Amino acid sequence: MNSPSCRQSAGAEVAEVRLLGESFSAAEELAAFTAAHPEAGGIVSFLGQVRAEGGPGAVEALELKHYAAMTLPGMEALAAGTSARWSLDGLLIIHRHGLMYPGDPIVLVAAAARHRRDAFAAADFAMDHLKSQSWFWKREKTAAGWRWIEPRADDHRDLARW
Amino acid sequence: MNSPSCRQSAGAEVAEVRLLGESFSAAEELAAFTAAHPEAGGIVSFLGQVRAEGGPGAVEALELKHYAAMTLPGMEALAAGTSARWSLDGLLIIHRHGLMYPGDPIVLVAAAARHRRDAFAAADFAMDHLKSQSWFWKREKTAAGWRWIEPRADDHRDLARW
Amino acid sequence: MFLGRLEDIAGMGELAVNPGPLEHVLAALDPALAVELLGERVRMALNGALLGDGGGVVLTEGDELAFLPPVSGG
Amino acid sequence: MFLGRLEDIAGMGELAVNPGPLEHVLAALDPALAVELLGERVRMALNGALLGDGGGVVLTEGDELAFLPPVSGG
Repeated sequence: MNSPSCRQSAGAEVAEVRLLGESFSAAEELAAFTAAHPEAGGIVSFLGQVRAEGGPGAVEALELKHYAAMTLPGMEALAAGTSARWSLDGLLIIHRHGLMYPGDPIVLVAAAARHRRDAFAAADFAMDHLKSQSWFWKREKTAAGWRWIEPRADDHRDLARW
Repeated sequence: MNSPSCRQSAGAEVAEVRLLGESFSAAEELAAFTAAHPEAGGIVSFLGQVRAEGGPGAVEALELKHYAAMTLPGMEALAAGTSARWSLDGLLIIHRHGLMYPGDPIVLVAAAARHRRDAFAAADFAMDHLKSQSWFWKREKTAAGWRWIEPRADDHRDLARW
Repeated sequence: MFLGRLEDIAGMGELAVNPGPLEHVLAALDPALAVELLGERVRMALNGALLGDGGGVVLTEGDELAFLPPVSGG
Repeated sequence: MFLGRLEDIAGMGELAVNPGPLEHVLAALDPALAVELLGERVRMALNGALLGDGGGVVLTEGDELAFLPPVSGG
């Protein structure tokens, strides 16, 4: 999987897609995105992070594997589809791969739009499809060791909403 | 309207509500909120800002008036209702009053939850009700002078969703 | 208290009035302002609590009566 | 290419194979692994493009065949 750790989406004006092998600051990314879209009245963001939990079942680390030939192209297709479906000033999708620890950001989606409803719907749609249709495989490390995570029934319900 | 420019909601553990007379940094507030909720898997935020537009109809300034006896209590009631309706780890509502300029943040709503769907729904619900049911009166300054903004039909449609 | 655009119409944000029944208070105001205050989309609140209608309301010393036009859209 | 949990089952992330029809490629693998790869929830992709089924696929020099188990939930 000899992908570059950071690659910018080409050809899409509204959407920016990044697949990162190293941690990022969600606050800084969102501040930059907001500053880049002064014409947008509203910005909706979703940040997914590795949960910091206590107890014996607590996740100590999480690893996301991807497939270079398909994962970023899939994210770019999703971004293009989302941008085409709603009236957006901007769309940002950042996703980590590799090893992560509690508190680390996993995914940041932000949608800027003139109308609030478009921004909410676009971020929600992008997240539902990112989680279920992009090519990431996840394993979690707990006190019991590493374990691969299988798909959840919820994901299929989420997709049935659209 | 001799309200303090910043007051913390009392009695609500999950929700934090602030009505501010001066500008704030949405990025810093969101970073602090995120850091305060390491147990949440997902955080959804909405940021509303004064649109920076060009042209003769461009808004040069915006003023929000509130009524101290009702506005903050109304926001607190909304926060409590939102927290009760969804399973949240945290809810933040910050709203400006007073004079604002293009690029200034007006409102920041953030919802932290274990499940993504709860966070999206809570932020969306809070925004729909904040815009329509909280006691703010808005006037905008363009090249033609100051003008009071009347309610929009959209707001009623938004509320009919819930 | 006159909120929102009513402040501009009244020419002031608040006005001290003599205690008494609501009808007496309104009758003492400028008639053009009173008409605006009684518009069907204007709500009233007494000491921060919304009133259904003004029937039977009597202001006593220290009460704050607010006239609230519709709030502004997004 | 073996993705996700298939990497653990295969004991490696990728494996160079001789070109030829897909059936020949699979027949040359460890039988327990081949059974997993042909599981009904495992998709195949040739050079980054998903395949409907493996029927008629012939690998040529330089082709990359990937076995993709279901992606993980949230």
